[in-house]
Amino acid sequence: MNFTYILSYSIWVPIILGSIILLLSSAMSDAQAKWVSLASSVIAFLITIPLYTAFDFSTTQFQFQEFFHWIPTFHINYHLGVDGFAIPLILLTSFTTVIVIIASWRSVQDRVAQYMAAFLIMSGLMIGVFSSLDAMLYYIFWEAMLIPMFLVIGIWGGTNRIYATIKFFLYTVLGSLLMLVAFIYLYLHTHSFEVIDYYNSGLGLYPQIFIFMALFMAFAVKIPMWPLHTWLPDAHVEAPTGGSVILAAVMLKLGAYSFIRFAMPIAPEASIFLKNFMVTLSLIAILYIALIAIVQKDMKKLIAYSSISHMGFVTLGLFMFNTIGIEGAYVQMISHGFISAAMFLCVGILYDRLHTRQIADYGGVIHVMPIFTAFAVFFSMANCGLPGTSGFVGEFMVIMSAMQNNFWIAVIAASSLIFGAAYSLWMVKRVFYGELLNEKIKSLKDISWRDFFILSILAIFIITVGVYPKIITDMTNAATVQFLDHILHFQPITSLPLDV
Amino acid sequence: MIGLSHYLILAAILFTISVVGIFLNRKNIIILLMSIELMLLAVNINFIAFSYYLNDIAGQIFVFFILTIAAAESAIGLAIIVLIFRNTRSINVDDLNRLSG
Amino acid sequence: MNSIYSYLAIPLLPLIASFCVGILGKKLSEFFASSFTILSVFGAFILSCFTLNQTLDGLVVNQAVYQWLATGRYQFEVGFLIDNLTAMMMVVVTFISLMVHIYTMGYMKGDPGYRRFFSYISLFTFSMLMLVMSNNFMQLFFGWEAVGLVSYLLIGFWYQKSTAIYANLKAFLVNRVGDFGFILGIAMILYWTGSLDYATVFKNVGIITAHTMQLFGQPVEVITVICVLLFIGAMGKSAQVPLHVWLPDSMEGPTPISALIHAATMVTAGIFMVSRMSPLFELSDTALSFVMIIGAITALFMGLLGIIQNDIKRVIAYSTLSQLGYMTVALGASAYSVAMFHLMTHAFFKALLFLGAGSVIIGMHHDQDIRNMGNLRKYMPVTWITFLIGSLALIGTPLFSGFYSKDSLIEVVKLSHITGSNFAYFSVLVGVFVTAFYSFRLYFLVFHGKEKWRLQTVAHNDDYHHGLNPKDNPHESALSITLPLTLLAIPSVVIGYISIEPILFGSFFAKSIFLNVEAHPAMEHLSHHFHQIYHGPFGMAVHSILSIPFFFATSGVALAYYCYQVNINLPKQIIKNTQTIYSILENKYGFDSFNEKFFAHGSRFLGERFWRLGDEKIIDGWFVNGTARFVGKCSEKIRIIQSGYIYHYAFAMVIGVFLFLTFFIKI
Amino acid sequence: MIEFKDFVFYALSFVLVASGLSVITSRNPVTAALSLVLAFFNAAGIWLLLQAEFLAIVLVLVYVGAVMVLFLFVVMMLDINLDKLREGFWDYLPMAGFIGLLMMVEMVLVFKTKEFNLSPVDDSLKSISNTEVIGNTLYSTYVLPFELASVVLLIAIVSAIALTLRDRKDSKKINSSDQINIKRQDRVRLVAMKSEEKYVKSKTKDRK
Amino acid sequence: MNELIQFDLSLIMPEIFVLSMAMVVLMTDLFIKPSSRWIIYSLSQLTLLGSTYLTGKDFAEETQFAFSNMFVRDGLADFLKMISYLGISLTFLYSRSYMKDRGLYRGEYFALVLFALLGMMIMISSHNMLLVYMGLELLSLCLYSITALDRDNQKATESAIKYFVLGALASGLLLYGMSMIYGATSSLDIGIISTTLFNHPTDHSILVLGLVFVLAGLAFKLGAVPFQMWVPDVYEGAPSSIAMLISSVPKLAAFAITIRLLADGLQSMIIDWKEMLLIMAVLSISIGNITAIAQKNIKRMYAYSTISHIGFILFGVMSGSLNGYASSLFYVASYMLMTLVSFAILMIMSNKNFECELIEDFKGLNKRSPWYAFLMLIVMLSMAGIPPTIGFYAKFMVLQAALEAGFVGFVIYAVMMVLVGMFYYLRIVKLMYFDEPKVKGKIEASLDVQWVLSLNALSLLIIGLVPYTFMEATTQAISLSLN
Repeated sequence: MNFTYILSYSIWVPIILGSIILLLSSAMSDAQAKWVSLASSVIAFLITIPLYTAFDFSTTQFQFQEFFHWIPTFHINYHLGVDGFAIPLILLTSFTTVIVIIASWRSVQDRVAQYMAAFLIMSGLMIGVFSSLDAMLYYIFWEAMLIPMFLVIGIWGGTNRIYATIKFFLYTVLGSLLMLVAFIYLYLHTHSFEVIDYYNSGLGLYPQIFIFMALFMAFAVKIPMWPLHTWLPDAHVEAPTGGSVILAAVMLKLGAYSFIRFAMPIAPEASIFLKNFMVTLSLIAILYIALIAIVQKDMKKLIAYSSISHMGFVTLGLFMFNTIGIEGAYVQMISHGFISAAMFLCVGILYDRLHTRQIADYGGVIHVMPIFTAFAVFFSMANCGLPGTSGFVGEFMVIMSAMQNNFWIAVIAASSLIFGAAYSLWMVKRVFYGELLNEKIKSLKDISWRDFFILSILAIFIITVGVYPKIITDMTNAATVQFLDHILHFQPITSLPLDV
Repeated sequence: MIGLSHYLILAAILFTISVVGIFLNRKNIIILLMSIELMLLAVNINFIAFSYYLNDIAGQIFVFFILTIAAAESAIGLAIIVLIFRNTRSINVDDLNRLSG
Repeated sequence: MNSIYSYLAIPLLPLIASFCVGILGKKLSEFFASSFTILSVFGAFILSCFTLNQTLDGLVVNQAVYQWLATGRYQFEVGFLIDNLTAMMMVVVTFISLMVHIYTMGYMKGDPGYRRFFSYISLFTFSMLMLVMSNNFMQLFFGWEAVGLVSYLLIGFWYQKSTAIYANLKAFLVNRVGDFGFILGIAMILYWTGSLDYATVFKNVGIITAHTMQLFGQPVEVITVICVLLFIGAMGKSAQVPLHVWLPDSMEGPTPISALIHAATMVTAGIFMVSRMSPLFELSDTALSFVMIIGAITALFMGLLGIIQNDIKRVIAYSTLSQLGYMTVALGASAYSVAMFHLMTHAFFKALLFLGAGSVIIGMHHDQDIRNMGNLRKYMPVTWITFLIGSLALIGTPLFSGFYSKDSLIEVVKLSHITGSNFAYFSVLVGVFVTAFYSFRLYFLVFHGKEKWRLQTVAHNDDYHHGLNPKDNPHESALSITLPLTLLAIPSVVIGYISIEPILFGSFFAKSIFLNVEAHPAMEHLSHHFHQIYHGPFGMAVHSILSIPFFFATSGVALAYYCYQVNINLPKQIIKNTQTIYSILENKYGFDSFNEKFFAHGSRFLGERFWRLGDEKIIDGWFVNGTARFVGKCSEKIRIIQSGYIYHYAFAMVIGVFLFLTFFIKI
Repeated sequence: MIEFKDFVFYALSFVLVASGLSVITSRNPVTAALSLVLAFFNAAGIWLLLQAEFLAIVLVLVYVGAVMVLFLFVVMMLDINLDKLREGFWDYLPMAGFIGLLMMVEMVLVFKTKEFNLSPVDDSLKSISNTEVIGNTLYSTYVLPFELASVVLLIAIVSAIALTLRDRKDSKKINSSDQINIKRQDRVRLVAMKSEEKYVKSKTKDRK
Repeated sequence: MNELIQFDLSLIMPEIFVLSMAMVVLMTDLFIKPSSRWIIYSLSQLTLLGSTYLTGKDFAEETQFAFSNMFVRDGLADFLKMISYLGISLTFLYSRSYMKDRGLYRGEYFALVLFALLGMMIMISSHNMLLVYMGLELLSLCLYSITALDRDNQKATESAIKYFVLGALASGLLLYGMSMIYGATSSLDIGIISTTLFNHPTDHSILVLGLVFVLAGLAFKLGAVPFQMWVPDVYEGAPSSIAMLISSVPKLAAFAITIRLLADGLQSMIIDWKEMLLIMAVLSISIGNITAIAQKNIKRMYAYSTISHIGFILFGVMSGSLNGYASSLFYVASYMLMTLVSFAILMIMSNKNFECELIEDFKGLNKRSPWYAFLMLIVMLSMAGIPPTIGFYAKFMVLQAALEAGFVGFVIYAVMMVLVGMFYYLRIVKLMYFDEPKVKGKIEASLDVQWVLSLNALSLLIIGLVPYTFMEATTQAISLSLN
């Protein structure tokens, strides 16, 4: 079979289907909208599958490339292509979209079609981000993606949603505007917006630092890294379940992916130069944020903080500059995608029933929802990195790689073993275990087959990756080798003074 | 010997007077307009002086048009002032602050 | 059975059983659930025995099942290393697990979580088998954490009990502290040896002995750091001071669990691990001393705590702690085989004691306070006899299994010359006395004396401990309970006698345990004693009657008899006169309150500070919202300039021009 | 040695400046307008010195004759409270004086210290009459602006009318086409009402 | 001579046509009943159609001069004129029912707007300072009177007088500057000024003096800080339709004369005006964006947003390269498209008894009319500069040009201000989508307005997806005109 335009299909099919649903939203009943959206998301997911099956993981070339001149005035091209780093994330995105749509089946009552459409469009845009090889194209997808998310949080969010969504938007845009400046700067230097040309831009150290910091602002906000993280707890708390899931499972990955795709290879010397800076921030994220997570009273906030802490592992792994670190970071990204999605779904399931997310309002849920509790405990365990689950693999690899650099980095990183367990299980204890005191909880019913289905799929993925992580690293091996090779052997050609 | 700079300085003084006039007569729109007329006069003196010393008629032509247009401008301006007066029974600038911020 | 995949069946059988029972849950009948798991564990047991048999013939299998991960120059594989050490552990684990499975049928009868329980213990069997069978650190860590998980689940089995869910969280967290050190140790091993495979690591370990690293500004031997870190893991799992705090609390779980996990198998994982790592530990005397001192402290001081406990399970739990300390001391003395030997004997008799205690608890209708018991031998003969056997084995009565392991242990410590061995020798000696005292205190209080539950008048204030009514008589438990007791009593008596020679002095562990004979000759001396002086196990028993440990043990029993049978008021008087010491013991040396105050409150305090001050006030308050507020204020200020007065507007223009002129005209 | 031309320049300039000052300081707008007229006259004189006879005359004719009269007309027409307008008149003097003075100094310095590098364009200009030159160029080179100027004046007319012309409120003008086009429904409105009896009843009920 | 005039006339055909039609409209108005005003409306639209045809017929490929080099017809001029026709035409269309409701649907309105268009066309094509001034006044006088057209509206008259007084002051300043430049270069012709400055370096300070004043005049027209004070008041005071007119097309003309005077005439003074523009640009972007946040009246908010956009346009001009001018041209054209939609939605939401002018009035628009909310969303995103909308490319091009010119620090500053700006654009989105409507009731508009408005708004998105043609057109227009 010929998969020449597979990437374009992956991007545009969900967007177009989503737009159609949006346009027809007034003509459809809610039930119709749900089924149509589900069908669309499944189609979109199926389209992305050949990316995996037809991909040649042995080479480091970008594959499924598509190239059209788009804005020749600025040498901007519609250039798509994927390597081993992008494929798993694209699959994750399209898969998570299906999950989100199923998960929102009952919890969304208001403007269903618009809600579903927003997620479909968002998924297309996110795949666009993962597969762009042109900086401008990438930037456009990156920014465009914010809009549906902004609306999702703002329209279907909780009580304080407006503060949260505006904070989310402005925070993200703050970073991405600086990223735009960096891209333009690179364009002026290379006369191209091609990512590959950027890799060989041959900038001197100081321009690289400038570029790196500008890109850092964009990606660090997205990941989010301390101290640019405070939007995340707010956004998560206020977002509807689906929004939280997408946010945690995919959007945070965009930042980390962009470090791999842009910041580090474009400014390799700078990233080595700023290694200590990045490592420090990552460690702060791991330790400081974990401590904050311990004292959270709101389940979603707790998971949000735990996400930040886990993403700290990703950045830590990336800036260890060794294979195991980078692949560990990558595995951590994928794993966190599943685990955080599952955790947010769990909170969503509880929220739909009791309309509160305060830990103190719960207790003894296991008595009435044993199956659900089993899942929740399992995901919590995965969240605190129990071996055999995917959560362990990434942390394990990153700790291993940290030890190659410095004993104390590894010590701080490994401390998450303790704190991760502390906040995850303390929440489990307070929410699921204990006596049944609350009258409302007594009347709860266990999860529906739909929820059971989603959660089991996620659980299966988590276990699969935990037991056989090679499934992911096989995809990234070649890309990682080339990535490290590029970074560690980068030769500047000329230096461009900062003040041109 | 009177030179170009004398004329230019004279114009500059007139210009300054008109600026000061704007500051002082800030509440009276009509005198405000007169100050602007004074400013235009300074401009005209500039043009004519240059025209003379450059031996170029263009400056004078410009002045000709300035005079024409200034006349038209005054007509419209005064018409608006009349409207204002009809609406508010005042031409006090202090009364014209419905729009602010 | 030569292919590695055939060994897969051993761990997978319980796993499959666990999954089936766990997922199908209520859809299965109770009988099916229990018999299915028992059969699978039985299968595993039989296969383990076969394996043991094979290894006795010299079989060593070290093979990968599949590649787990390959990244850069590192490869991680899942695989099995099957040798004598493994095989012994497999048999012990599956046997005790089988016993506990059977026991559970009776013990958990009618509990709503019946099936769940079977699922859990099967899962535990799987995890434990994975732990002992692994041929690499990654998989070891997997098993390590997996048993921790099951322990967590089982301690919190009665999830409505607030003490239980507190205890399981505590157990998990404390174990995590150990694992924290463990994984750092693993990371260092990977870094220095380039692999996590045991064989490769042991092969390469010689390279690193010369290396030192800077730690706190001091040069430290890398191998010492590695060993200490690994041992920290063992401290967590094997409940060594100061990471022992979870084990007494873990008694909140059902009693079969206490027997299986928190006495016989899981807690000994640390001992097993250090034995497995003997090629590493042998290289660092510092680490061995550390191990020994920690073990000695645990052995003595935890034993002391056993004296004042009134909960039947807690007494045994502290006894377990103390015995684990013994094993650790043996490890420190480089007597890995002795440690393993004691591990095995201890597994049998401690499981027996716990199951016996469980039987007593059922008899007492879930009243666990020994002060309410007495004279139970009349009502529960089988329990009584087996319990007595267990106690005798525990205190090291000659010819009993515990005697051989413990006596060898004490002797080898005496022979060791490593730093701290004197202290350790003192500890284990005193420990013998203490052990004897608390064991028989328990024994006398429970099985002899007055029937104290009949004196009780006060209503029980705890919902979950129903207790026995004063008028009721306790009954002997059902066959499913007494059968395992009996089956366990047999090895408790005989296993020491049978196996001491091959295990300690034969070649049983030759392929599994590495010993640097020149540096640590204690084992060599012990072997010499055994062969040259005692002439075999029986001689050893005879000789011991005149030895100091035996004297300590008998005096301990005698004192217990005096205090609890003859002069019953004496203990109360002693308590009155030694208030300070008593309250120290009562507070368990203050570990719990220190942890609670320092670690739990400390981290919550820090978290609260970071959150409220760091996140909310500084980052959000000052920077994020502060910027927004600042812009808003600027906006309001600038609005004022836009006053609505034409002249202000004109001024702005004129002043603008004026400023431009001033800036740009250069005269 | 002051030449006559210089003297005339200084005299005219003095009066021009003085009248300019009078424009901005006089209490009464009428005085201001008249001072402005005076200023224009002096300016015209100065223009004569610069041989711009035509413009000088135009200034007097157009400005003094038309524009200033318009100003005066408006001033007279509007009933203005002068006292209010003079409130705080001198408040801004310090600032105005400061800025004005500095600005003047700057400009004077520019004009004074620098030599102009002027290159006269066309010498033939002086030989013909000023009016003729203007006429010629206006209708040849500058025909486009000239036409536009006419448009500007047209706009002035149109907008002045559009803004100020209004129908008198007491005008009784009749629009006959409106009268013819009127339809019945525009004038007569049929109202459905409740019957009287019920209404009365409900009223009495209310009273109870 | 005759042939020459004929050639001149052929170049100026669109202007002649607009002028004649304006008078036709004026005359027709006298002879028709108020109910037949559609005739005038159609005539006006026909005028624009005709002039589009006349301009497009021989779209200037190369620069041609007429009327003694006073009038220029080049790529830039024709491009801007075409956009102006579009802008005016849309203005007529969008404001039709709004003006009807307020009794302003009169012949004078159409005539004056057409005259203003003429003024703008002259400005766009002027190559002589005199013509610049003429065009400027032609435009300004029309705008002053249109602003005051709603005679009994106190706010409108107040804004008119403010506009008028400040405008007169600004043209005084501009003229003063022009006189200085005339004196220093002895010519009014922009081409000659340019060559004179190149060949004979004249006294610098007098030129700077002139430059400052000229810039002041230009900045006033554009609405750049510190000459922006009229903008918010006039936007708020004038009827929405007229505010729409003032905010949209005249910016094109002002941009044209800025380019002609600075980039062409005073090109050799680039070092001086670069800095001046930089100051203005930075101030405009900051004050525009920051002050907009505190606004409650949406028209005022638009005004401040305009000021910030002008800052960006100046940023592009300031770069001083063809690239920079092209970016500004792109910006100003796309700005016009955006601002038209933003005001049009305002007018659609107003009716006879209700004037939509508070930000609050946008509450819950999504519930009342999802489609208009969506269109408004596009406009807001475009104004905020979020891809894939045209506003993004505008900002992108400008930033690119500024960065190329080496203003790294200022670009970063500008970008931060964009962020501030997003805040108030987002607030509109927030009100539309997240809040409950204050007023119920559907929003009605005639069919043609609906379609054209939708097209207009969607064009912001569509050009955003395929901006190449538009970008190339602006680049072409600039590079054809300024070599």
